[in-house]
Amino acid sequence: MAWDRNQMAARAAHELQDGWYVNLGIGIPTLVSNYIPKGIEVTLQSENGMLGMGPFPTEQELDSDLINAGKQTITELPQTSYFDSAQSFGMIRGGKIAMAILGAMEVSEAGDLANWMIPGKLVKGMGGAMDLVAGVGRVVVVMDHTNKHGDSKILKECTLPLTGKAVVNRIITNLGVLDVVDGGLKIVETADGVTREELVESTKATIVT
Amino acid sequence: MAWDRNQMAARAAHELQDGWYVNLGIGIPTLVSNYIPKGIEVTLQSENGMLGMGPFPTEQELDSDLINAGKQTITELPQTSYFDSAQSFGMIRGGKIAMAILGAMEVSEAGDLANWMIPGKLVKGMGGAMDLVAGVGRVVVVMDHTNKHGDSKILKECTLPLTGKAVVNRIITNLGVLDVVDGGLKIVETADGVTREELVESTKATIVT
Amino acid sequence: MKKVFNNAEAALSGLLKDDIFIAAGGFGLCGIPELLLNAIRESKVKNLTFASNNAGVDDFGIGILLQTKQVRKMISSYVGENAEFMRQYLSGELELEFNPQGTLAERMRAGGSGIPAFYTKTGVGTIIADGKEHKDFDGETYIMERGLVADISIVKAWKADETGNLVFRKTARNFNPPAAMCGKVCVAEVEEIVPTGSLDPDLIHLPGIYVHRLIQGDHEKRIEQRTLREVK
Amino acid sequence: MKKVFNNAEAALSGLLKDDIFIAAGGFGLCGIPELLLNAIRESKVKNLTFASNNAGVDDFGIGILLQTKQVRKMISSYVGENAEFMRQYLSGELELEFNPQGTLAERMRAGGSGIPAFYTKTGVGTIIADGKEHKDFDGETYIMERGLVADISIVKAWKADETGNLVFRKTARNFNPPAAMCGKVCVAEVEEIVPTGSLDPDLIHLPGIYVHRLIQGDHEKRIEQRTLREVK
Repeated sequence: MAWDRNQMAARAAHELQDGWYVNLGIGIPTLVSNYIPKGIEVTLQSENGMLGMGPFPTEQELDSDLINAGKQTITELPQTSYFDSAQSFGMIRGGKIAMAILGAMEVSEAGDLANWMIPGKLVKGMGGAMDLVAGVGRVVVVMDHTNKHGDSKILKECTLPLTGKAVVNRIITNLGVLDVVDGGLKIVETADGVTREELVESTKATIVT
Repeated sequence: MAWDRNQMAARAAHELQDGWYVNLGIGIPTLVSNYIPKGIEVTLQSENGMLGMGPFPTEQELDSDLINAGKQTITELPQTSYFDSAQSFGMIRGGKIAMAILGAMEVSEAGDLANWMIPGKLVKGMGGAMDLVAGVGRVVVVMDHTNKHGDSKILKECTLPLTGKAVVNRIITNLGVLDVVDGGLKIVETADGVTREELVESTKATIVT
Repeated sequence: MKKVFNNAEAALSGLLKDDIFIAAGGFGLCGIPELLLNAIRESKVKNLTFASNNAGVDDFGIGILLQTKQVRKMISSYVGENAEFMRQYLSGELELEFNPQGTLAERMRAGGSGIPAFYTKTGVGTIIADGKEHKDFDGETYIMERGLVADISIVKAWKADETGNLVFRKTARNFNPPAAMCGKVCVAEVEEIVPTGSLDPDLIHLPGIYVHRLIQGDHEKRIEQRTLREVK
Repeated sequence: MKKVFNNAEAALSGLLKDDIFIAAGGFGLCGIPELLLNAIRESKVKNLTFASNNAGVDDFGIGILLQTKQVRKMISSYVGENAEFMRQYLSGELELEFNPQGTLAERMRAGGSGIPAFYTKTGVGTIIADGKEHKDFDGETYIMERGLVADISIVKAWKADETGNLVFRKTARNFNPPAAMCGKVCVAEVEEIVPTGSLDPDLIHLPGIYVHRLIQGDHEKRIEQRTLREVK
């Protein structure tokens, strides 16, 4: 037992606060928008140059001039505004975005994040991820706790090239929720049916209490 | 005999080239817009945030949201665009403005310009002048050759705090036109009824031939 | 999260304290946040530092805060047209930091955009460069200028929607967008608040993310130099 | 001074040479200058350096210049979705300089705005910071990034007037304004050129001063990821 992708997204959605401007990464973070709690207004930024990102379009709404940072076709909302990429990253670096929810390949106990490159294997680029983790108010990582080989993606130190150093505030995985604190990681909660011991066992990093 | 204000402005207007974006300072430079040669299209920038500055308004056209950098009410033209001050000075520093025509208190033979401050007497501020002289493609000064005491405003070295160092390309005065070149100033032409000797006599700077 | 407040006093509530640093939009008397300036005067907070291109005139704009001696320091490019300013400055009551106009605008834009410093050619070789770091790039000398981050910024726009998206009118845009960007909290006053969805998303000058509080009100919009052309 | 040209080839005439540095607007396949890229392919100039957020796909966008091996170096933030790119990069035929997306946009904006360098927190502690100047401001470490100035920039807008004032549409704006700013000469392609005076001066995204040459033409505007929602 553990959380599935949608449960992880739903848990991540509880990080949101009313009035916040938020950037959601590709993958599980995108699903977070399906679980925004009632009564809470959150505006989604798409770093290619849009605030107020709406859902995917219908066939009729499809517009080649309207895509998100994952290059998917999307729609606009009543509060939407468009701007250029320099302005977009100005607001990101300037700390105007309250939170980014991102995927990761590895996170270290110091909050280092690696999510853009596997040397010799995967060379796609960092896109806007380095700017986001450096600039936004709070960085929450949502990812599977282990990779396909069953190894912990939470480590004492990252082995892959970093996206940012000491940038992650909270990690939400299929096994639970951990905060980056002085000296290591602190368990905030465990997923349904996951014990504290199982979570500690699966985490190759210092857990502090 | 010498040029009057309008003749100086008319002479300065011959500096303009077709397609240029130009910034005109306060005073005689403002008059230049009355003498733009036929067949030449010039777009005037107002550094508070406008390209395509039109003439003063009629009573009916008067608009408190539409002023120039001298805070005078003005009008717009068909090609006008508005933008914020950061953008406005971005285009100035970025060299997009072909020429600025400015007034001066003093100009040195090295092209140093002083036009913003008399210590202890006049403390109004540089406004956009320092950005203009640092950024635009070409700086032309239009001014009376001498001050009210009859002293040359063209000097070996400026005595007043500088607006910019080695920034002036050409000086147009009531007595003639001088270029800043290696080693000093070169006489380009003399005003109607002014001899070369009179011009040299009135200029307290090195004249090279 | 409601951004719309009833009046300037309400919009500023909890934000004003002695000694704070305020960035203000406007150029001359054009596009200045007149309602918020009035409320700051009424609040009687003092020792304020203002980053604003100008200081208004004696009885309008920031000038009204000079009359009451609420301002300790101005960061401006041009302070002519204000006799009281000159008197306080020359008597040493008021501190003044001259910034070239473009440097001031860029410092605001930078501070709001996570850029702590940038290089510019503006002011090299002048007293503005004194004490600033010099650096050569491609054979030319530049000076380093710092980004500005204000405790609050106060700006004036033409229209807003309820989410704080702003639209400006003509040259009243001027310093308002960069000033808005550099405030930790930005309060905007507008002539009209329109329902969310009624502004074209392609034509918003400043996205609502920069605007935290918002009021609508009547503006005097005084003209500093009424210059007319003759009609023949 | 006529800015409007008949077609992409005419608009680029005299500007294209081997080894030049070109800044291109667009994000993914959205808002890319497709007509000008086609004309560059036809011109057969080679050894080009491109600053562009992406490299297109194999047969659209900058990808078409990779097929013909006209590109020597890319400055980009993300080059996934392009197999030929990856092949040339891994075989050493193509040089690649990764820039974080915001750093790339700001480098273009800075280069076009007379700012030779600025500081950013983006990339501190990563391989992006290797060899770059580090500097502390207020207790935080930043790295210095340089402004970019391109020999030419090529951009795509929605509408233009005859003086080069540009209006973009939705997220097709993206890198186009900063790319336009940083070119010594900027060539723009648009879907429609309208008479001067028919655009609202308050609603121009990029003033014509940044645009030197202009063409109108039909655009494919290919969609990279057609993502639809189910309608119940």
